[in-house]
Amino acid sequence: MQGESNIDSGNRQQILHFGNGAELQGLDPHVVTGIAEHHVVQALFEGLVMKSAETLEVEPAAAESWSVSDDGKVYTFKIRKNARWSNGDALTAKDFEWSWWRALQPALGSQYVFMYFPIENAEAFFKQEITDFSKVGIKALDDYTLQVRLNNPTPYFMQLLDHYSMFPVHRATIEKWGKPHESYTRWTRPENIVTNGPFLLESWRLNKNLIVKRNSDYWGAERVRLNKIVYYPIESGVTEERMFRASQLHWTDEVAIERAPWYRENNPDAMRIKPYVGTYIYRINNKVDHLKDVRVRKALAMTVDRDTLMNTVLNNFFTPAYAITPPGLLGYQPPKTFSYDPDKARALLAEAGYPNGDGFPVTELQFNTNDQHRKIAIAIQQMWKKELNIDVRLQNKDWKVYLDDEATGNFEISRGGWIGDYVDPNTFMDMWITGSGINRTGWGNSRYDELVLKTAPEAKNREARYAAFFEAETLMMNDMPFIPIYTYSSHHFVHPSVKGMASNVMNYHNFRDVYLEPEESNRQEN
Amino acid sequence: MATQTANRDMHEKGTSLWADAWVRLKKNKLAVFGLSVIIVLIIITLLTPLIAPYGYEQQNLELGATPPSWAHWFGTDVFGRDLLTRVMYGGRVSLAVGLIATTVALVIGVAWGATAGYVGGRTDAIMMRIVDALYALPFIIFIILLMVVFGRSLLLLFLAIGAVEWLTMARIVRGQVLSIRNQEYIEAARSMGLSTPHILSRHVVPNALGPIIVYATLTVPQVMLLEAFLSFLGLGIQPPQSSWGVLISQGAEVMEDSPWLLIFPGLALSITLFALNFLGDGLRDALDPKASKD
Amino acid sequence: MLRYIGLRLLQAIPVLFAVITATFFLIRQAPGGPFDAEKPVIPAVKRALEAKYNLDLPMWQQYLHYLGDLFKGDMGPSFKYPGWAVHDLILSGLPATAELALYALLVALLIGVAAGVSAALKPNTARDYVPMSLAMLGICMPTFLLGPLLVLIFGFWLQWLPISGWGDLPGDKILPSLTLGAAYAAYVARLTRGGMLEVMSQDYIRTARAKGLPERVVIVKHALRGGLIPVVAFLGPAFAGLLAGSFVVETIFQIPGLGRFYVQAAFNRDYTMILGTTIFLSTLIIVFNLISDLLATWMNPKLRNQLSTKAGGNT
Amino acid sequence: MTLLSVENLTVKFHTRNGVTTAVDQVSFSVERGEILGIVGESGSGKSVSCYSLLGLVPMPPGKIESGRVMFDGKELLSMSEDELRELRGDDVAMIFQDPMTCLNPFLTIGEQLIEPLIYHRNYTRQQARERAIELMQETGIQQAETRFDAYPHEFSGGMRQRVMIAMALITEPKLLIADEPTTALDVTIQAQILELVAELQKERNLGVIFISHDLAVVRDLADNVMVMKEGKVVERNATAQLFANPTHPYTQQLLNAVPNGAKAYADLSQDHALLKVEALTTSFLDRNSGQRIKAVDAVSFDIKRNEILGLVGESGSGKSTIGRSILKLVNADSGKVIFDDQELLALNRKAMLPYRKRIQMIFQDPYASLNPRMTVFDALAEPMLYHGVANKQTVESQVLDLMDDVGLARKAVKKYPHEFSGGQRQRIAIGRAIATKPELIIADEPVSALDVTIQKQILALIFQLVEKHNLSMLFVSHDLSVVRSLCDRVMVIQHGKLLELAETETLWQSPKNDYTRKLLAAASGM
Repeated sequence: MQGESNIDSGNRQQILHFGNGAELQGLDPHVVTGIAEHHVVQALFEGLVMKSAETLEVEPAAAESWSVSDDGKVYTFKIRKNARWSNGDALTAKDFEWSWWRALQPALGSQYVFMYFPIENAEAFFKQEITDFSKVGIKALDDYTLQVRLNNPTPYFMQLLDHYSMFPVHRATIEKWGKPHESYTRWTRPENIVTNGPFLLESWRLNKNLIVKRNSDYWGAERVRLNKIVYYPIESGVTEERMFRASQLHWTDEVAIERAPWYRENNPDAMRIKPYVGTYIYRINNKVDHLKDVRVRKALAMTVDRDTLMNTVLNNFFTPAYAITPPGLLGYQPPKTFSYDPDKARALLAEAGYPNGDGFPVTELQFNTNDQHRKIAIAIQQMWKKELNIDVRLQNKDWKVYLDDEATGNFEISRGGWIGDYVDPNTFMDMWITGSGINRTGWGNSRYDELVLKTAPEAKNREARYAAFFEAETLMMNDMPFIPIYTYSSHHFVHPSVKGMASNVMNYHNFRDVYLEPEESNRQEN
Repeated sequence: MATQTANRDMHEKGTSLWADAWVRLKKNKLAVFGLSVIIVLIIITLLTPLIAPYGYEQQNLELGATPPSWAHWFGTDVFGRDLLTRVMYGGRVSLAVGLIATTVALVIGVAWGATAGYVGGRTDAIMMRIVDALYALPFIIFIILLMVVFGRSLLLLFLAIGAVEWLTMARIVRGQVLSIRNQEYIEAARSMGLSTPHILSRHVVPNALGPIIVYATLTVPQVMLLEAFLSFLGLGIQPPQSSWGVLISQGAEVMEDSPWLLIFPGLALSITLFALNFLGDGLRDALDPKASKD
Repeated sequence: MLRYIGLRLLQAIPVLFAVITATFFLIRQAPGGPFDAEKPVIPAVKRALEAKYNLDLPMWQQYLHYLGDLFKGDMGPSFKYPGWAVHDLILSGLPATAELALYALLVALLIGVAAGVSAALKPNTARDYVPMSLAMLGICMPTFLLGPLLVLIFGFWLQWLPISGWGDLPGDKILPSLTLGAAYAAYVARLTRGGMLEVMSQDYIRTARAKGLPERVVIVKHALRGGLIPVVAFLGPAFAGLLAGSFVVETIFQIPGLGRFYVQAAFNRDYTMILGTTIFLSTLIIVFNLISDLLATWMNPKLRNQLSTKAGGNT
Repeated sequence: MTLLSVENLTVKFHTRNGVTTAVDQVSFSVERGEILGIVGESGSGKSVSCYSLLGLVPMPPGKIESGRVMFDGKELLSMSEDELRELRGDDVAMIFQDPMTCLNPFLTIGEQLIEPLIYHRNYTRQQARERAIELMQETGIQQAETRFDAYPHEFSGGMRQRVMIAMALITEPKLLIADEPTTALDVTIQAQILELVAELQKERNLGVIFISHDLAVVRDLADNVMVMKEGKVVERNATAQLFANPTHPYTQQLLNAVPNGAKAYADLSQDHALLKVEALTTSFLDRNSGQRIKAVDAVSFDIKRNEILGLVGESGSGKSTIGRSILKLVNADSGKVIFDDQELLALNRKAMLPYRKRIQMIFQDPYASLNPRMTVFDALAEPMLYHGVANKQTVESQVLDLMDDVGLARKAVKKYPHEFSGGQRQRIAIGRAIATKPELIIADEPVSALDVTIQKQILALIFQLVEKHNLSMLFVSHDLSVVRSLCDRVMVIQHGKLLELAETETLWQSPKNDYTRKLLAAASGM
């Protein structure tokens, strides 16, 4: 009764069955947030540029070429003449101008609007400090030329353009179904939507699947080899693994960590684990009395036996982290200011007034409800107990409660994680600015602020910039406002027939380059 | 009050339904078996800190999850913790939650359902509509609010579970009472001028006990599993402590890789459940003076 | 009959109103709002979003707005899925969930009644103890355990049935229906056993036997109808419970149903979605309780004509 | 050939509490056209000796230990269950005591009537229907065509018994076993049913076994009578001989138990009335029509001290409602109930409490009016303690005194109601009623559910207690002979209206009302 599997039929017809994690919030590129949405939106829409999945370097997309002024502040894009909307309309620079105007409408409430803020006056326009859009550095010089002026030379600006919040949207369609700033209109329904990407929306059945099909009118259509992609919103990693095992999925959104030993033994090729641009940390509330002392914080950080943790409970999914930035982000290497050293930790704790943990208050470690967070917390709780003889009480919380407690400083130690928005150390550094909304530890350092906010942006070259970041990060890790635990990884089950799904630290996939090759032909090549 | 002294007085005479039920219960082998199992389990869990082979939080990360062995009769979990120990400690939580929360549900549900069913009319309609409305409220939000308002004590866990489970109990009791209230002996009690609470407690509820007890024994395992869900939400117990419900739900996730992590806690729960069921059926029969005579 | 239904529906209005009001204010007391995320939304955006959804107004105004919209049949947009209106989401998930609940109910009835009757005919024998013990296990076996277990056995070991999906492959509705229906089958079995035991001791069963009817006729025609009345009374709450409880099964088997919205809305603080699903579900509870009461009353000829005038309510 | 002959039948019940012999070496026979009366108290084995022949006694626990039973030339005891089933409802038919519970409430009368024809005679439904309607008419059911599709609850008790008879006769059986077919019926209906049975028996030359506890009933009907006690046959004779010359003391006891004669009227006219009821009206909502039906319609009467006032009427006449209205167990619409110069209907619960102590009630069904989960001690002590008649110190001795009063063994005080016989239970109920030392007792058919010998004992007890405690009593009954032997005055009620109220003998000798005459005729006809 089980019939032909999705893999078999998919390989025959070049249909990719893709585990996509969550159900999509929607398809409006300016409104949605999240990774699942990203996977679909980037198949349907296309920005000025895209990235190479191999190198993460920028490649031409809707813009066939661009030039940058000498001061690095003015970008001029040439839109390709054969770029089309799915209804046949030509894609022009005006579309980008209008789309970006729309994204900056405060009433739209685009959560990634800050991606625009490097653009001249974009932030002021968004905050309605100015109302004249012509003062914003976005201008269609003619139908095929788009000029963008920036506040500062921003080395990672081209990386931002690939983000879906900067994709163009089709004005006539949006205006047909509502006002530009209305976020829940019917324009994104399969029967209404107009897109410009390599794939077209075929159907969307909530909680079941979303299907896109090859867009034969796409300018680069000859490069696209998949006929369809079927996205499955599967929240449970266990369900996903079962579907993968039953040959229903080519690709899963994640690997349930418990299954790793079995696959390592029986089917090691199916599992793909790669570093990912994110860091798992324990935030420490620097305002709590007994945690104010940097020696205490260091002692805690030094008694986390990261190697053992990775090797046992975490099944070697991740790599230990000793700083906030992941290693090797476009050439940046973070400092390593400490290592696992229980003896030194005990000494530090004693110095701080808690010899052998005596008198150390019971400290609460909170994490949001999740099996993996729980496991890590249980292991670390015991490490601290064993090495420092201090008592830590674990408390899991509902996600929103956890966020609320963290935001209001109602915590002592709190699990945290940060995924970079773009490929640059800055995305990890600017969050620790004094009083930043994401900092939440109460830690602040004016020298750090200066290095990140002034020295680095104004640096003349990459070396100087990275040097500023390195100094800032060293400074921060000496204060240990949080405990770095590990660098994230992306982990997927992948069927061997899937080709062109390159791995990179952004876990970025370019579906244009993906194709399926059944195993028979595979074997012959080998 | 006269009523209270009357009640106490009759208990002292040893002629109470419960005293007789006890005598009858002792003659029912299955029920005695069930009761013994429960008592043994309670004793084991009480003595756990003294007799457990390991500490419940004691880890051996390098060992990891291993199948049952001489050193670890029930095997170990991913942290290398001894499962036997954890099942024993888990029983403390589960048994306490199961029995106490069920009692809470029992008390509220019986009082509410009996009153609604006995008084009838508009009172009944209003009381049961309130039950309907409570059924409909979003449970997760309710639990989260409880935590925010009252903190996260174990006591709250009992109350929260009891507060949820009483609804069904109230409906069952009401259904029973509806048929009992038309019996002639209730009319006889009314003709004597007995007060409503007195009639409820002495005449109505004792005669509705059969289904109540059966439902209560069914509630206990549900409560134990509900505790796991509440712990998952953050109310309830926190790691490294555990309960049978939590162990089972975690064991279910690894049933293919480490089946023993599911089987042993599952067995513990099942044994308790069957013992309770035997005890419940026995108690039902014992509380029905007629049943023991056929 | 109509008058009775009308009265019951009239009673439902204050209940629904109370549920809406209580839910509306309760969910806003829960910590965290719909737009809180690990990466905080920049304040201006948050203000804009709040203004857009009226969250910047005083609570009572929000409440009046909501009631006003609701009166017009608009449950508002979902906060979590801004591309959709709440009623769109509910309607999209309803068919699968309703179908699943219906099949689960059938499973519960088929297995439960058969087991219950079998047990009641030979009380206190193996034919009683075995199905009733299984029923006990069924009641306490959580779906999150039973579902994967069935998948393992029938999907991977025996390879008889698909392990996921809904209406994609032949037979893919069997395992989810079994999983969801199992616990209810157990309840039905116990209720049937109790009801049948009660009926089998009635005088009219003796009459039927005295007439020399075959035992099969005595059971099916004479006993079952009365014996099933407690089961019928249970069906209403059960169906509502199945609808509300389908979340886990939908997740395990990847079914495009409503359950996921119901549970996740609470975690997401998706206010409108919580309210929408709550209203929807409580309406279902009321309607199905009513149907099951009507059915139970109708099944009993003695009560059947009461339906025309009876004013009080059974729940 | 003898239709049915039973020789040395012994039936035992094997229960957890040991073995009881229900039928002990019983022999009897029935010829075609003969009516055999079997008389005995409940539990005497008269029903079991018939049921066990046909496999209608559940086995286990029942077991036929020995005996030989020939029916129509066939040995019954060696028959298989299927062969017995073929016999039942075909050659042997049965009528049971309570037509209220013996018809399936879920099936129409017609459906139940035709079943024997369909299963034994392979009639089509249409044929069966025609035959059933014929027989319904024959048994005196009006409008048989339309009543065919009615449900049992739509029939009165008498009509249901006619249905039962029609159902039994539909296959033209050779033997009819009638188990107390008239006991649950009103006196006027009883006479009609007996007449019908006699008529049909003659017409069809049926063999009939007529089981009854009431000798009077059997007297006019049976050809031969067999008296049973404790599973044994104590006496067997032709009816006329048995009544003329009972040899066994038990038979004599049975014959004496039938109340006859009247109580001498004590002139109490000078006494002040203890209870005065004025224009009492009570109505109920009829669920079928939605209208209020007057169950009690402007009834006025009084009861003097030490007087027993009889209240006679058929079921449904409103006689029970009068008693319940006085005690406010149902709410009266209008009228007055004046007890010892105090109007009761207007009193609230608290003010009523002292009067509840002074007025008590005895109910009809001793099986239903005692809480099955209360011991005798609790049942008797409860009103005493509640009304302060006794306190904890004295309650035990007072309860034991009460046990003496009502003629129960002191050691039985810790038993539960189900451990007593019906008569003993009624003693408990009477004990409970006099426990508070009341002045007025409302006795609602206190002996009508009891066997005739027990009836006599209970009546004697009531009389004795009335004398000893100077009680007044409202004695509700449908049994005229009982009323005559006990009451000082009698009132007759029909459809809620008071028809006649007179001193007992006056009423008997010169009834003024037609209905009263009819009642008297029906009673003496038996």
